[in-house]
Amino acid sequence: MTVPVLLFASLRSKHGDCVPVELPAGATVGALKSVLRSQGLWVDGARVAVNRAFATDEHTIEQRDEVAVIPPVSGG
Amino acid sequence: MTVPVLLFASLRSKHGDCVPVELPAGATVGALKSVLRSQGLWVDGARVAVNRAFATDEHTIEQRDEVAVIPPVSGG
Amino acid sequence: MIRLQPDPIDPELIRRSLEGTDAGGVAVFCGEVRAVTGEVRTERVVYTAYEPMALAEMERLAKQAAERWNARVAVVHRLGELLPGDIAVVTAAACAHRAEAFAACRFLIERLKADVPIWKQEFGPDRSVIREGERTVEVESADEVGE
Amino acid sequence: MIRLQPDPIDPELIRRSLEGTDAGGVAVFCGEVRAVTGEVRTERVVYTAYEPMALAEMERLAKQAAERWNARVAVVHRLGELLPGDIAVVTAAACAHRAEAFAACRFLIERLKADVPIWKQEFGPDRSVIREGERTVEVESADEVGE
Repeated sequence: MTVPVLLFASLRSKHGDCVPVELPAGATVGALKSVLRSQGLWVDGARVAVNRAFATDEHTIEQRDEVAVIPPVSGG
Repeated sequence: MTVPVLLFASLRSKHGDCVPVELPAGATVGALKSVLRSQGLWVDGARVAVNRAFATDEHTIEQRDEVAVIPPVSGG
Repeated sequence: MIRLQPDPIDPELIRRSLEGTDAGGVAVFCGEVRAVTGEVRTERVVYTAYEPMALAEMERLAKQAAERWNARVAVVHRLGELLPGDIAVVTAAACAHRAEAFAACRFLIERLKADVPIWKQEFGPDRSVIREGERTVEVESADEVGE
Repeated sequence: MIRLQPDPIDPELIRRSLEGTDAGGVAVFCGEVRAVTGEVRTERVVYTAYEPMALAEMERLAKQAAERWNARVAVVHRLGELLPGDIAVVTAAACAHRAEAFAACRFLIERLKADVPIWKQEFGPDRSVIREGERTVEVESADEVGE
């Protein structure tokens, strides 16, 4: 399945707002992170959000999920 | 010497704004406290202020000092 | 800004008095008159102070906080009659970083409540008490302390 | 009050939104844009957010604080371009007692700075950086993140 992944902060400035990522059906967040790292779409300390909430590595990604890479935040 | 002693809070409501207290010359704050206690002009936890600052028992009171009994405070 | 005032306190005015482009954080504490304390209902309160000493103590605390946390600080207390919901006191601190701002603001209200000679008399439906620290002393008349 | 807003933040409006006669204390924290951080001068900053998630996280933190400290709380963050001295964020908590108000207010700003997906891009005299936690990432163009 192809999952659009939202990017923010330095990843957004380098790679744009959103990139399509190819994943096997039933892939976990952990698997997604491996793919993102191999494509340079990751920064130290980043977390993955699924449907607008931080997700653990074991979380299974569904086709329709809203997926985002959240670099360390700097609000406040 | 006679020293006017300012009163506040429950002491003021019972005994008025200010009472004259007779003290030997060179009396300390500790001696003043004994006199005040014997006259019922004291409450638990009170402190003595001399010239608008809290004073220790060893502090010597001068004729012209502004002396006050400060019951536990309740501002804020 | 160090003040004892009979008129209502404007916390925004106090915050603005601390503004500057070097402060990353401003912490403000507003103490308000509660309608109910424990099981006792309060209809109005009257704050009185040993004014010159209260101001001197407030200045002393402000100086301590300003030096210890490299802060700009404010301490303002209202005197006279207040109703539930009214602001009785504001302490505020502006610092480069938030931890210092919280620490300085907290220090000011804690020390004020311990050392600044101000007293609260509470008027309820059927009695009036003067607070002295944690204890309350019933007073017979409805006369206000020090008025 | 939980908000992300492009317009200037009014801390007094936020404090008023928490008013009530049951709260003895209200703690308010205002985070402001510093002109200088370390040795780096900032001329302007731009805050961007993953807005729907940021709001969801802010709601979650607010709910946690409200339950843990029996508090009424507010969290408001500004987005877009800000200048030094402008208020970027306000957290506030109203509680029966001051210790809880300070704790809840502090919790909100600490958790916001750790978990809410908002980022700051700083523009100085000769460079621009995006902050990611404690680290800065230089960006080549003057383009704003996410615009």
